[in-house]
Amino acid sequence: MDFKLLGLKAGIEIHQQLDTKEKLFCRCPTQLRNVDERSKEIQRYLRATVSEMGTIDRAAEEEMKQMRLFRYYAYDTTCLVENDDEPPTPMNEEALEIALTIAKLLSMSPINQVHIMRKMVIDGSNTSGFQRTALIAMNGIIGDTCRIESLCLEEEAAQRVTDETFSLDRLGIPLVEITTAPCMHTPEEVKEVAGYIGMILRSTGRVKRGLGTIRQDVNISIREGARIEIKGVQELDLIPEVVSREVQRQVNLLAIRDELISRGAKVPDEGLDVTDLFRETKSKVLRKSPCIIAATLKGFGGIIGREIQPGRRLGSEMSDYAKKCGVGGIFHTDELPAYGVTEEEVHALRERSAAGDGDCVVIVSGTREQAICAIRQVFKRATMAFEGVPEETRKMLPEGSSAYMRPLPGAARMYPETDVLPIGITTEMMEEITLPELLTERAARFTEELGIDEALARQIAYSDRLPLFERAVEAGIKPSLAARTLLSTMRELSRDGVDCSGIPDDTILDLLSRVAEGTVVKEGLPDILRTLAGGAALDAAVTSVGPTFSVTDLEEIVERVVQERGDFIRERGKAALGPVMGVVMKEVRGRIDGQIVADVLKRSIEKVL
Amino acid sequence: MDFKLLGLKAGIEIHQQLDTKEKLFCRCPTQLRNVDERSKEIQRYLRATVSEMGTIDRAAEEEMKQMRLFRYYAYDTTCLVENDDEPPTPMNEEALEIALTIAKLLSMSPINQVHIMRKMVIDGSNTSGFQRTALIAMNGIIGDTCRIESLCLEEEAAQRVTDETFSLDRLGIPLVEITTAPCMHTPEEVKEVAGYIGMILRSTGRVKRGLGTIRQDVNISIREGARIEIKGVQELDLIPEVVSREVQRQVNLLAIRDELISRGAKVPDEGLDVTDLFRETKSKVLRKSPCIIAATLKGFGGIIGREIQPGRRLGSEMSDYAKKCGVGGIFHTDELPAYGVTEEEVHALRERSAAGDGDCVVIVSGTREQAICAIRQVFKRATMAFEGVPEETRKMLPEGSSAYMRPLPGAARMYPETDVLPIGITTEMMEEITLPELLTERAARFTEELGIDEALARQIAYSDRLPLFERAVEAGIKPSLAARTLLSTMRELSRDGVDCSGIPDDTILDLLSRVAEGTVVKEGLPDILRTLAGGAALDAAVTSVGPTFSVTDLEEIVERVVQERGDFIRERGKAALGPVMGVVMKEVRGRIDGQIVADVLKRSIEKVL
Amino acid sequence: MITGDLVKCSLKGEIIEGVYITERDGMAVIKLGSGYNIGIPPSQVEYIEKSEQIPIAETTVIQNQALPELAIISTGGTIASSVDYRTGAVTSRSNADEIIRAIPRLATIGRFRTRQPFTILSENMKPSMWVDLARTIHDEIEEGAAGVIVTHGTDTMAYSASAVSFMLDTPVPVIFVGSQRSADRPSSDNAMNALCSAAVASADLGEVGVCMHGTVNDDYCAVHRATRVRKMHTSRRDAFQSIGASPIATISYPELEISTGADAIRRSSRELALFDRMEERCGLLSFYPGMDPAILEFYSSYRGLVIAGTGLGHISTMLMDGIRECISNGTTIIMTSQCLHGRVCDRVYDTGRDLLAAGVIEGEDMLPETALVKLMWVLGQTDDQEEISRMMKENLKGEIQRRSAYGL
Amino acid sequence: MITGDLVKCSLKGEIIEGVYITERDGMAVIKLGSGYNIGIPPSQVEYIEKSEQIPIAETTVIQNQALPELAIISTGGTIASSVDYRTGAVTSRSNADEIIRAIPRLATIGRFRTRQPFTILSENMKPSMWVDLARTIHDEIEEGAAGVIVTHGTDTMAYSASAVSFMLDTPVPVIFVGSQRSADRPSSDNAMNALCSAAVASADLGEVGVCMHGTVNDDYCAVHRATRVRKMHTSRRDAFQSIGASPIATISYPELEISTGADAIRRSSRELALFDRMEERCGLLSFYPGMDPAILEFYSSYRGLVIAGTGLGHISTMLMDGIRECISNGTTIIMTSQCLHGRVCDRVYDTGRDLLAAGVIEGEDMLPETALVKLMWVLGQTDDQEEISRMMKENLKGEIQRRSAYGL
Repeated sequence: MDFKLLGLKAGIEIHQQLDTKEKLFCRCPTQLRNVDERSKEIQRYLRATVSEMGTIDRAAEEEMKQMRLFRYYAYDTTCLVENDDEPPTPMNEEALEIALTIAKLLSMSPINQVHIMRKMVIDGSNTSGFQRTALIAMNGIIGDTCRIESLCLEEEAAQRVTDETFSLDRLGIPLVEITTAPCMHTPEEVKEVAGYIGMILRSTGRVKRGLGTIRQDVNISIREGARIEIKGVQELDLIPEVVSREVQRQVNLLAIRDELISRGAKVPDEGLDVTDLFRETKSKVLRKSPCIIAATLKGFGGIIGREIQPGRRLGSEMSDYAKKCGVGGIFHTDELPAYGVTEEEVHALRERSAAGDGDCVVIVSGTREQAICAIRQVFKRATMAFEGVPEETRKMLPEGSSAYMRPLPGAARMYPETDVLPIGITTEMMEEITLPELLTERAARFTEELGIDEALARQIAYSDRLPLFERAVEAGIKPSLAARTLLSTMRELSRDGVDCSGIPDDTILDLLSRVAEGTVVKEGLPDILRTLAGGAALDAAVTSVGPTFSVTDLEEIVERVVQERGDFIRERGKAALGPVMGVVMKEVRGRIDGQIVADVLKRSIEKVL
Repeated sequence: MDFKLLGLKAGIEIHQQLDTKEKLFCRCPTQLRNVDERSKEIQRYLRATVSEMGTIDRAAEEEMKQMRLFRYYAYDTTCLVENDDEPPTPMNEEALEIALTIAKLLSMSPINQVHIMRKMVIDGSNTSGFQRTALIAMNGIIGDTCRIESLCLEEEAAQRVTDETFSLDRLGIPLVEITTAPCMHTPEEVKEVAGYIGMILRSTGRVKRGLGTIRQDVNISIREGARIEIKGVQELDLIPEVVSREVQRQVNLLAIRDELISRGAKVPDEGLDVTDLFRETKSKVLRKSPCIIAATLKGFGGIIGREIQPGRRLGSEMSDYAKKCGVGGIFHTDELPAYGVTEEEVHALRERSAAGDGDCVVIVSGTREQAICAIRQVFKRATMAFEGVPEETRKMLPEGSSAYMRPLPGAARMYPETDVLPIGITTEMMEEITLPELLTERAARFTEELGIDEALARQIAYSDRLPLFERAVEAGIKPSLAARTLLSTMRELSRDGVDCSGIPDDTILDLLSRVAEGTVVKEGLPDILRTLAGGAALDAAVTSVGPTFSVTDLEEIVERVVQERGDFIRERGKAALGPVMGVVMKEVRGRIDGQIVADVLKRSIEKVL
Repeated sequence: MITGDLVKCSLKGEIIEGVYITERDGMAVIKLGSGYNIGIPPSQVEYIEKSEQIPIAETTVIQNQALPELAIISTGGTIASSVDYRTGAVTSRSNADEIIRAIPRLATIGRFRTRQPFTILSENMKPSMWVDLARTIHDEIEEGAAGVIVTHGTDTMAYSASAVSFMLDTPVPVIFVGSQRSADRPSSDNAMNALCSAAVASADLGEVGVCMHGTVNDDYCAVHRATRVRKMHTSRRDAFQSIGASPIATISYPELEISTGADAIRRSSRELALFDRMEERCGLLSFYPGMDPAILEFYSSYRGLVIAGTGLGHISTMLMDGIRECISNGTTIIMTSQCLHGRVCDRVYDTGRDLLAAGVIEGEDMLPETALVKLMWVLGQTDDQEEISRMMKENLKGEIQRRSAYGL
Repeated sequence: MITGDLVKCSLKGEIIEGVYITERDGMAVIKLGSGYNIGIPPSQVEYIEKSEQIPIAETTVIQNQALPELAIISTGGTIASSVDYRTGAVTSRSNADEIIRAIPRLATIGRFRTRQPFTILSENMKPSMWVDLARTIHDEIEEGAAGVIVTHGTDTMAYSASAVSFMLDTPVPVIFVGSQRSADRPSSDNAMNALCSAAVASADLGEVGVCMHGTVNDDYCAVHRATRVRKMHTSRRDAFQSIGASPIATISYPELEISTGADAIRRSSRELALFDRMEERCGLLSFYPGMDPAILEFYSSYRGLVIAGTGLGHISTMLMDGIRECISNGTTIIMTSQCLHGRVCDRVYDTGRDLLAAGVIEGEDMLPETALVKLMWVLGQTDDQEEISRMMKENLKGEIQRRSAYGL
């Protein structure tokens, strides 16, 4: 695809959790918990509130189609603020300072007086029904052509455990949201910008690392298309695929639009109860359903079943809309007979619905209330098809396609957080911020000062273990040993399914120091790390891998081996070193440095010769 | 026995619950509850407190030998006062007024200023560890020779459910305690005085009736004997037996005293651990016991096993004392071999204990602590045997003998209740009290005014149903019908195992009114009452026994019977009345008055003749 | 510039459009198109034009005439408030249509008429307003309301409910309701509390109660007897608690099933009557160690004073002279306990006996706040010292419990 | 006649002997042989002779020198009192032998020495006595006590414990203990409370606590942090409750096994230090509707005033001028809540924001009584307004919790 020709415009929003001591609007630690550790539960309903304009935000309204009881897990590390049972504290100053640091790194202009807002979110992920967020800075620059529109400081939402159950440990962790202008024009460009911003964030050394701590949302539109926000793109490498699939989707939707218009397609006003048609069907879902409603979409024949993105059809979009009413999805004649629905039943359905050849009949099933709600949603989405691409918030599916979540939220869902006073940002505050060394600069410095090659230096600078690497170097450990252990060794172990992330930094530092002191040989590191990852203490791990092995111990073995193979050595001379070395290493591998073995063996062979 | 010769002096204490709306020191109803209705439990220890004199009351000390955790059942009709978690209210004025009425009936002098005292009781029956009691009046007269010493107003103790568990419903119900001087000299006299006081109490119409609401304690001593208080004599008729058995006990104990002295008997200082002797015994109790201690009581041979009262030996007394330490009782050689202890074991025991022929060896078993405590208690009681009769509080056993409870309490256990202010009793208060008609006077009045014979009148006047009888008479029901129903009919039903006590007064009154109105015949009363006792409603009970039966109904039956037996009647003439009456009655018994049947039948026969 | 004006402002050269909201701490607050508010120096803001006024779309409200008529009396508070999404300003919904539009399910419970005697923050409530409120409620009942709902700020709701309870003999439920979390938030307790209060206002009850969340969950509301309820938490939804008593009813949510306690007073048990005199010159004094006895001089001209003493109802003997002085000046003094739970008993210790001797009246197990309200009311009814004492010691509206139940 | 004289009195002609006890309300109180007291007109009482004085039999008390040395500081209260069984007068046991004789099991826990700085009813406690008490405790710890037990009347025990907590940095447990039911009754909680307090005084703890029954059962005692505890019932054994916090320890009874909370401060965590200046001119004012603003004039000369406001920390706007006046006169004003539970937050409503603007300091989740004691102490430490404000907002001795845990 020629993205420039299609008029691709893409922007990204990056959400990055900050590594503060306390949460953004309470004093709880920013610590994630295992749900088994929960100490209490609370249960609440949420209801959209009507704005002064007499309207309910369309995103909120969408979530309200069912009255849902949300359940929240509370911990001894959460408090009444997460429970929405106590007013928030003033905004965490540490978080604000980190946000301002990032803003400064991005050359943004801070807002003189920061106002904390409530963004209405009633999907249950916020006990209050809103997320607190504040615009901190605007107008940053990235690269030559791209602009950062805004940097907001927000509270993280609660983690969803199951459908209606959330865990309160994550709620309230500070988050910066960095939004770029739609200034990218190719999928690759999007990935680059995202990577660069990520590097900036990690350069502060004060952001959370690890799974789920950074999330990218991508905004995409093409000419004649519409702005689509795709949420939850966690891996940088997937970004280009997501972008190009969305472009593809918009292109296809625009084609469908044109075709519908040219066909004179029509969306009906009402559905038709066809429950009786499926009394005896082999489709379990339909047979058990208290109510089945059908509707004929004139001129939609073949279009609803048309693929618009790998694995996604126009029908999938309609299905997503219908699901908001609590139904499982929709059936339509573009895909029937199937799922236990027979040819005869389809025929009866088409007949009853007075559907012509170019028409498509959609059916929905559930309680009467659900079915009516669902068919209306189908009509709504079908109507939108005449417009082309509806503005939507979508969620990324595993392979890079996306599904509908809710309409793009409007400004109506944003109103002031009256419980928190505004904060003035002064020029002095900004001036006092010392900027951290960027990771790119740091990588260059590693190459220069520590003599590590560029690729490894970059890896180290970007790695989660960077602080540990710097501590190790400071403690006098050879940079190459530290870098290799923290990167290659651990990555290799990880490929073997050994997760070293749980090993405390202090333990690793201690282990590396022992290698430096010679009490542990570096060849033993993989096995020791493997044991540590299994939960062992350092001393135990070191011992289990093999007793410490002195040069004297080695000399004994070498002497024995050399004596046993005296003839061979005398026969081969110095060339015997290689083969004999293999024999010795078989016994001592992982317990002593190979270089030492070579030295000792060499001397021993020389004595024999 | 010649009680006068033996110098019998007896007095009684009568404890009578008052029928007040609220309790004596709180505002809970004086309502007994089923333990299943309990709503809460509380658990407490009690400890004897040391008086200013540095002594613990001996009765309290006795109860303290074990640290016991008491459990109390609380109800929605009890409160924090019963829980000993709130100070008492001022004394219930209604209860005081009843007490003063009784005092006035007994010609007693009221105390000018009544002081509420705390009587220490740590057997668990009072949550506070004391019973609140106040001396209200002194010096009354009963009959010609007997004096009432005192009238106290007390709170009832909690009811014991099991050993250490008590029910708080009864705690705090007001109680009058009337104590006579020891002015009775024969067992019969004691019964008479008790009966008379009971009559006085019931004359007020404001005392509780029914099981456990009145309790007699009897004080008995003979010359050279000692004052013994026997608690819990509930039936008046048992009093003479209790008194004479106690006299017998004291006579026998005095004889034992003389014999011990003449034998030069001796109580040892210490016991001997003989646990090893019973390692293999067939006595389960002993074999399982962690510690067995024996002691030789020199010169006690044959005496410990001697009967001092039907079913009671000196050994029983020792056993009662020992049980205070938590052991099950004692064994002694006067009764061994027995209970699985063999001849050989007894021999070994006597040998080990160096017991001579005239000696008795006592053994106790339990934990070491219990056994030491128990053997000391045995020594204590054995030493008392040299003094004759120890002053004791005893409890009555079912047949009239008694068992040791605790020493007679001293004055040390009485100290002021500082939470309740003293109450002044003025002359005006006494004058304002209108005395109720005595039951004896009332019986006489019933005979005179209502024409009921003396025996029945007395029965009615003393009966629990007296208030109902008076209401019935007032409602115009024939006194003889009311009296017969409430006494004879119900007593006969009671013999058949039908308990009418649960039938509400109003129901009975309604039933009697129906008899008076003729809609129910008095012959139907037993069956109707039986049905009512089973829980039926009145209308249902009346219907179930038989439909209401009019004279017209009767006349039809009579006519039929007379026609059928026309020949017989004509043959016999008027003498046929009796046999034919029998035939009719078979059909209508219990449904219509026999007199009416006779009248109708007579007329019908006359017509035939 | 006024609220709503379209403006443009420059931020480091970049021009941004927005809506002018207000000025705060010297900054102009502008709402951007994204919905965010920012505060920037007024000098950087430039007026463009008036904003378009979008008329508020209001759905028509139809009330079901078959349902019981309930009166909603609003006095302010967050329960029926709504927020201006642009300015954050909170306004009060006070007419029936507005309330039903906010909480549509109300229309399935009753038909509503509304009154608004005043609108205040509840911390500004005064005894004279209690009188106005009681009269308004009385009028509504007289005019046939099957139940009355009083929306009230939670801060002093218990005081007001208690005052109405003394002033008014009611045959119908009079239910005070508030919310602890503002009505503008999706998690507000206002809808559930309002629905439960409407349900109970049409139920078989005949007394004054406070209806609020029973737990922190949206599972049921509790109706507390007005004279036994106290706000026991600054912010939790279940802040209102019956002290030393059980709630008189609970209402499950969302089912709205009512379960009434055994000692609840039923509908039509009492004849409607109003006794609306309150003596305002009454005070409440919480004793603490080191309290200056001179404070009593301040109250010596008062007609009544409730003391929240320590423990069973004690104060320092240093205050005894002042107490005697007050009483001899005609001040009625009631002793309650700052423990809140349990009963005052001044017969146990000397200090207490001295207080009784001085003429202090034991407040039994009355809450100090309830005792204050009751004293104002009693002193409004009679001048006779014996009658005052008798009435203060007697249980009039559930404020005194003769027995201290265990387990509450 | 004096107490103890043998007398005879005539009751309607009958002559009765007894012991003269005292005179009460014009009557002579006589103890009869049966133990009953009666009151009769003095004219009917005739002196016979002096009673024999029976010397008090005292068992010798031997203390186990191997056990930790614990100091018992008695200040009065019912915990260590004994009653004169004749007169009913209550006297205080204050020396170690007397205490051990009353509760023998104490001797198995520690060896004891005793101090008695004063003996008062706790309602008569004054800040100056807190200072004496803190000094006495300090001296005992300095002289090597492994733990200190302070016996105290329950009425103001929480205030005193809180005051000592601020004045004293202690490396050892300082345990306040009292009893709710008088020591003369077999059911008294004194023995269990005393045993538990001795057990915890020798345990691994290094702060000031209050040790009382944890429930109404004799099953365990709870040790509450001095600054978070409040007497919440007039008479129940478990009257003392930690508010918004868990107890720092529990002690099972009769086993005396100690279980310590995670956030308890351990022995030797702090160096012994005493800061014994308290500013007495501080007051505590509980707001109520209709409160006369003139009351603030009384406090305007005070150095500090704690207000127990409504809800999140509000008072009527009528009082705002008075508040501003006080503050401009140099009075430090702390806002707490009469709700007792939960945190003050004056940023949510206008009233609160006005208070903050006037210079009122939010008391976070401090109990009003603790805030008063803390304010007295803080004003005793510094005159600097910023420092005062900082110290009042900072958690010094557990009086402020930065987080409001759910479930307490």
